[in-house]
Amino acid sequence: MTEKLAILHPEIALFITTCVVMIVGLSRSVGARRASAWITAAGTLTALGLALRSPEGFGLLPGMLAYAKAMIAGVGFLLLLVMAGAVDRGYEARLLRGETFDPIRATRGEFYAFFLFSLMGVMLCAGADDLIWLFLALELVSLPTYIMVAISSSRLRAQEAAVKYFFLGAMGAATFLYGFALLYGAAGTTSLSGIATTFAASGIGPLAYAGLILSILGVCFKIAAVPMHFYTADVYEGAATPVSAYLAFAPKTAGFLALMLIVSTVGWHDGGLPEPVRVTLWVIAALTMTVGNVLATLQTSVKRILAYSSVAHSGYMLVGLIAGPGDGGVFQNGLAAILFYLLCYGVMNVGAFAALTCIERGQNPDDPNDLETLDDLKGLCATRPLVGWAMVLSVLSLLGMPVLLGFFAKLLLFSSGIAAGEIVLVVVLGLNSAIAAFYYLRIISSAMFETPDARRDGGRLTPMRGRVLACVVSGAAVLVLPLLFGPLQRASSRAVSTGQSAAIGERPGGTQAASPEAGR
Amino acid sequence: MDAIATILPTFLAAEPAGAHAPGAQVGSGPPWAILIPLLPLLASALCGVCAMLRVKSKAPAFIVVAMLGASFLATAAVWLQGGGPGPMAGASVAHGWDWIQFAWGDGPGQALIANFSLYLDSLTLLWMLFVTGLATLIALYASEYMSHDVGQGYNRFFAYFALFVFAMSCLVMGDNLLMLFLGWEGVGLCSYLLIGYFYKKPSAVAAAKKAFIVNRIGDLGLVLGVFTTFVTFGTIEYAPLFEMVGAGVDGSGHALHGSWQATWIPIFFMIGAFGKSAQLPLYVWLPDAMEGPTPVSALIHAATMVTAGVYLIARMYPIFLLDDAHTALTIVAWTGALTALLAATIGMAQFDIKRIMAYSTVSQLGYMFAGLGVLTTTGAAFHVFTHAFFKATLFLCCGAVMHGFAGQLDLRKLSGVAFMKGWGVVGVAMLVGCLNLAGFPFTAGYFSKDMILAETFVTPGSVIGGASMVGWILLLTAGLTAYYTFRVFFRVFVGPQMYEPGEEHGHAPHRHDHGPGHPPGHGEHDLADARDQAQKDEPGGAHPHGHDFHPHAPGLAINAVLAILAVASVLAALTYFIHKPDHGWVGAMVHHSTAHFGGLDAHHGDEAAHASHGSFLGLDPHKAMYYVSAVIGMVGIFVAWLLHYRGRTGAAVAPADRLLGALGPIPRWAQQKWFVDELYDFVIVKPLWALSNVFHVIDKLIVDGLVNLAGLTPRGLGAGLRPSQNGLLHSYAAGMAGGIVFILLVVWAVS
Amino acid sequence: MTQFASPFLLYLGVIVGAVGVALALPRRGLSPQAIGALVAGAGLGLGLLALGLKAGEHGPGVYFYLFTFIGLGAALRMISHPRPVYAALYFILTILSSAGLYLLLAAEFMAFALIIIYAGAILITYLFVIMLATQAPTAEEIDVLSEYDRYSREPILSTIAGFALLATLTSMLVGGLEKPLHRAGPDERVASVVLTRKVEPILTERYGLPPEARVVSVEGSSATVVFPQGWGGSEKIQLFRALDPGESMPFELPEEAAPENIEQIGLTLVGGHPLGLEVAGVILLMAMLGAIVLARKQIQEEEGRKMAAARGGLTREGAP
Amino acid sequence: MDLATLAQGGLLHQATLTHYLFVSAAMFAIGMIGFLTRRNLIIMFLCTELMFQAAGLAFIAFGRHHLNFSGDVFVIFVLTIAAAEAALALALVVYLFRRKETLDASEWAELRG
Repeated sequence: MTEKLAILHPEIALFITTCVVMIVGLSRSVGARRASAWITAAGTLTALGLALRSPEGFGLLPGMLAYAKAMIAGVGFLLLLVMAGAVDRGYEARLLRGETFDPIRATRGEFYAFFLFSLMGVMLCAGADDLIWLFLALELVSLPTYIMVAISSSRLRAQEAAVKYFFLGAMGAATFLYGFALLYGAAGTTSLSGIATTFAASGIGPLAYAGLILSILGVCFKIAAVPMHFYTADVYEGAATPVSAYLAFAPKTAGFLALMLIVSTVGWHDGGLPEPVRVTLWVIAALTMTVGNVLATLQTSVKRILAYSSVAHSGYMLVGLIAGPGDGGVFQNGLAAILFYLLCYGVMNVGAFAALTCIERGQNPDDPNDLETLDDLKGLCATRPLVGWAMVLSVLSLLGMPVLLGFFAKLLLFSSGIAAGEIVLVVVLGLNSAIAAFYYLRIISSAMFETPDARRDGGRLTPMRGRVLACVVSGAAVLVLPLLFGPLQRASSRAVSTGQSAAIGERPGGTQAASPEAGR
Repeated sequence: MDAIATILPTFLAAEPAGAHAPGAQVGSGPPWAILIPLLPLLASALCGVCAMLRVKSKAPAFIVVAMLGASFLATAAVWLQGGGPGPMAGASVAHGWDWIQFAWGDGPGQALIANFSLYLDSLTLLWMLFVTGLATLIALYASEYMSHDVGQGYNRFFAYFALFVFAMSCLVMGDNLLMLFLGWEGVGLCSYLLIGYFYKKPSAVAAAKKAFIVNRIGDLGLVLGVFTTFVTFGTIEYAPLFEMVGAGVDGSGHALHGSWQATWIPIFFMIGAFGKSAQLPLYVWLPDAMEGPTPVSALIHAATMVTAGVYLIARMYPIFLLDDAHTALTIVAWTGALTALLAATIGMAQFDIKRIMAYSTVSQLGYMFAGLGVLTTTGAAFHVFTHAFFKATLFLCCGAVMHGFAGQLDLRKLSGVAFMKGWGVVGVAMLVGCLNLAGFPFTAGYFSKDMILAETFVTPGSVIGGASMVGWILLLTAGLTAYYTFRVFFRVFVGPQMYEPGEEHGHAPHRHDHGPGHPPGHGEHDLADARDQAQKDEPGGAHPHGHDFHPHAPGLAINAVLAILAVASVLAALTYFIHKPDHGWVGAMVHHSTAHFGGLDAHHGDEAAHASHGSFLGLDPHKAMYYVSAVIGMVGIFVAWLLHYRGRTGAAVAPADRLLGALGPIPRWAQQKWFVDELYDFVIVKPLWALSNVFHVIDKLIVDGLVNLAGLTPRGLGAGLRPSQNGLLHSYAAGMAGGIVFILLVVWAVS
Repeated sequence: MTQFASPFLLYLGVIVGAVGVALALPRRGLSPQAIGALVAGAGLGLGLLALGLKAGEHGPGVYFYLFTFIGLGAALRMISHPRPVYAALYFILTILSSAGLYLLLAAEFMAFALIIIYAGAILITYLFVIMLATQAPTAEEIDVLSEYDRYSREPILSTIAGFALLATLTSMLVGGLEKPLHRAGPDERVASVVLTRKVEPILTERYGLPPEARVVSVEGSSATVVFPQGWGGSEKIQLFRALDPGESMPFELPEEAAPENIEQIGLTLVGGHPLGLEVAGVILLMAMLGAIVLARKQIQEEEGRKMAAARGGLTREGAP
Repeated sequence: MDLATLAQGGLLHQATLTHYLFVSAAMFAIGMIGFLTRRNLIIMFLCTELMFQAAGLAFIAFGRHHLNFSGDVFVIFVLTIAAAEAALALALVVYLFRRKETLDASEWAELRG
């Protein structure tokens, strides 16, 4: 118990912050309520500091804690910059003017509390060593996001997004819960390392495969992978843009951490994953990339494009999951590639979404429209160079432009896929990267080369500096983080290195059987 | 603080690079040397933060000056620790952090290793000392020069400026070719951003685009060079690379002499260097680059970035020497000489003083390349060093004039500036700079130019074809240089006092270099009145000065920087007398680095051997050149005095003008830059355009069709899939259920 | 798969069940719901027969069949009943029969927890909300049935999807049990803790173990007893004097020492998943907060309007 | 037969286990069918609860088979989560009902494409 508490310090910090924010958010004084964003920021940064000092955890990937939690808290902080004020904009002003009290919008403290709850859930996923824990963590990630979507805007489409997200999410949750039940049935324990030991000792039967596949499919909802991707575009479009940015990172990260843990129970032995699991992931990966990209090519709404591209990116990352840790070399380590990609994706994604929130237009200053369609973006680089260029950089990086961050991230996925011998899948990945250029370049050309439509409202810079800051920081990070490629890559491969020995080393006679042959 | 203490070991942990142990003779340098590039980066980031916070003060300038100064001190500290003030013994590598390490096998050449590490030897330090030192001074200058932009582009300017220094230090200090490439592209990017700094001015944007495109051609050469190097040697890190080059073998141990790589790798690098250092035929971007703010011209387009090509060749000199026929070096020598001559002739006929300086930079870069070509890395580096100081001085003086006279740069419209009130420092600094550039005896420029000139006659024609011819061209150029330099000085700085404000005076939207609003304190001219005047002003028409315009004499920062630079330009000459056996301090620095060459160096060893290797009209070239070039320089100055000072009564009228008629159209051709731009337009752009029209048709018919088809496939697929996204919750649920069933069936079928 | 079920019968059962469910779902036009229910029941019967025939003596008892038919029948009615309230009530019936199945599986605690929490609390909330969110009956139409409740959407396709899932899932489940499962066995730690506490009074009663002594572990039929330092004994406790501290003592373990269901669950829960409990608490807190945020609208809005109206009225009246 | 086995009333044979799993799978399938066919938001959510119940039954049956109580414990957490989800879902439904005066899921189909 106490030794488990030691790995939970970041989560505890977040929870304490949550409680404080909930109480402060109820304060009668406007100033005190305004402080809740700052308190949240402080809590997130504290969690970041504590996360970096995380000791080794338990379970299958024990080395992951420091890297994963620091990444979650770091990107979470960037997201917080974008989200601060997403809900309570103008509400305070209207209240002071004596207009109608609109409780659904009076959610300053609560909104940050949901954000923190959800972030806590993502972190808990990283440390999960047990199916029960994993289940609870995944639920803790999603449940607050349902509410965040619903309250993110007072428009009907936000509520529509919430309905779709919540109900389909419940169905996804039921799916992976059933999968967990079958996994438990097959192994007789809920402990992930116990399951791995059992599988290694007595083989993996159809029951276990059914459980694995249902679990993977259920978790696919979190990462927005085919066939659980349907909600993605609608929800991202309907929710307020800052919340969409959050949805594109947090549940995805939680889902990938969960997938890594679940798939680690069967392990990547000599020939990679066991065939049924490999086939499942292969089909999902190929479909996800393709479906995400081809649907994105048709869109005119930037938010929908980014939503479908988020689907496609999940497909890319699944390649790393299929490749597995390889023989541990940084070049072949698919799991490390996923962890690195998640960080990069988080940063680039914040850049792209934050840019959309930086410019506001519309008559109502309390609930303005964000940039939404490709037409809205026209000439952004000329009219708002800072925001425009940050956006262009982020999008180029999402595209995987050489020397930008996304290139290195994708490079690792490619190399791990090739090292694992998944040539066909890597070709699919390459083709899809090419398709992705179609719509990413449309965004870029709108922002860079086209002239703004004179008849349209040019928009104004948002009064919320945090959004511009997040946008610019992400844009700069896309340029600067490649300089830290080596350390980051090493940190990510260290994060999964011990997990590999746990997953593979426990295989009976694995190394022993190999050595005499090597001797001969 | 704890968090930082944890981050640093996590991310920057200087773990021993597993795959590669640096060569035995390359020790490990002080790890804090990494601060030299990182401090400017930090400064740039802080300026970004200032931009975010919309800082409306000079804070970013002070941050940048402080950080660059610290970076300079760090450079000096590294130097002193490594055995300064003399050259460092050998090289060392300061490991920052592992950057890129890919391995696809265990054998040699099966790993791409590029760490963020610094290669510290005296060549690097020589460059870094003047890069960081000059950058600090010029940033200080810019803090005043750009003051009209405070609150607008000020933050942005200094962010780019500091970023440039970061990129330049990556270029110079990186211990591998990838870092050099990173810096190379980085300085290119910053240069592009700074040329286009006044992005609302079409000519600035066009100039930035031109620089960008021309540089890409050069970059292609560099990329090919890096790639071929990696393929040949299996590494791009300097230490093992030079070890192999020293032994004359490639990565798998085969001898390199006579191989195609020995010829082509230098040629690739040479093309890269031509692009960045504005040599024929890729020089056209540099004069246009003067659209950028003058401090940028001084730092980037005169003192530092454009010498990156010289650095690249000097750094890679061992590889250049691998080629027994010296193909690349011969081309370098000739290109340098011709560039020097051509640019000097164009410079003679220009009227825009900043452009004259730009052509002069191209011309002097030609000298440096000629020096590299005739096997005197010392001469080239020495000229880089002295040129950095005096050319920065000259540019900054021009900048001060421009700043003071509302963007006026036409030498026909200014006269006697040096004697106006408050312009004394500028005048003296300008004189020092001009004397240096003209090669007046005992100035730094005189010594460095002499060294190159002498070597052209020392180096036998059998080694570098036509080396002495190169020498004659350069001698001629030296005279022309002295002429056009003092043409500017005599017309603008001395003589009757007269001036005419530039077009920025009142033309708020058309700002040249210099923003619309003059600093407060000059509010006496009424804007409407000024615009009225501007409308009356015919471009080129001679108007008496008058109206309300008063020149705006430089302030403390500009004067201080000019004074320091002028003194430094003078003192640079003294370095020639330190370490005399190595041809001065710079020579010593170069000789203790890889640019010091082994094979052909015999004739550089002792003075006695010189005479037998080459002669200048039967004399020892080194001694003869002291007199010859001095005389040539004096003649040039005298001619300038004769034509542009003596008997001149106004700004626009000079005796030279009478002479122009006698020369026919030649001066006009020179003024039109020998129609090189038009030639490019005719030879390259027009045919390309015509060709592209042909291709356009083909493209429309075939390629477009294919591309459209390729683009249509995903769109078609997307259109097919789109109905699945019909917005209905139930359809989505059905899709999910169907997907689950489908995948279960697939797995069931497989297993 | 053939070991535990005859595939033919099983798939036949699934298909018949699918037909039955498809018929049982309400549709426009002819909707033979009762027949559908019967057919679906027949399908279920076939499926269970397919399993039961192979199970032989290992087959479940009659109560299993009873609860299964009630539970699944109620579930079918739940998804086919046009009135939401009835649907919820049928769901309660499903829950009750699930609890019956739990009882058959010797999970008494969970059975009662299920009834109390699910049927007693959650479903009642559902009923409240259904009543809250249904249009109030008007004078003309006392019995309003919403259009969207009356008819199913795409019953046939949905049924095919659902039963395809059932077929594949069942195949994998039944096939997965072909090979004997690795039997994990009880959590040794839990059993040991339970037994030490249970064995102590038994030993005291039977062998006169002094109250100062502590049983630290029980393995098979021997217990390890620890005596305090310097403990001297009377005649009655002679039996233990020969033992050194930490020594094991064989004894007969009575049947009543077996840990009870609730003890096992409690120890597994608190001993094995303490952090799960914490996280569950956090989730409940979050859910409470979320429910408040989402549901608080109406009352406060009305008050807000009143307040605004009152303020407006006051100023209007107060103004001269 | 050790005490723990006794506590659960004897071993659960695999043949018996298949029966329970079949019932659980059927319950899961019916829940899914209900989710797909019903348009009333509340009933749809009840259907997901049914799917949760199916998982719960599987947990209990497996726990009985393995003679350990992790399955039972898992069900406790499933109940907790079901309660939390239900609370949120019902609150959301109430909120939505106030906005549109209908519980029809097909009414929420503005976002598409």
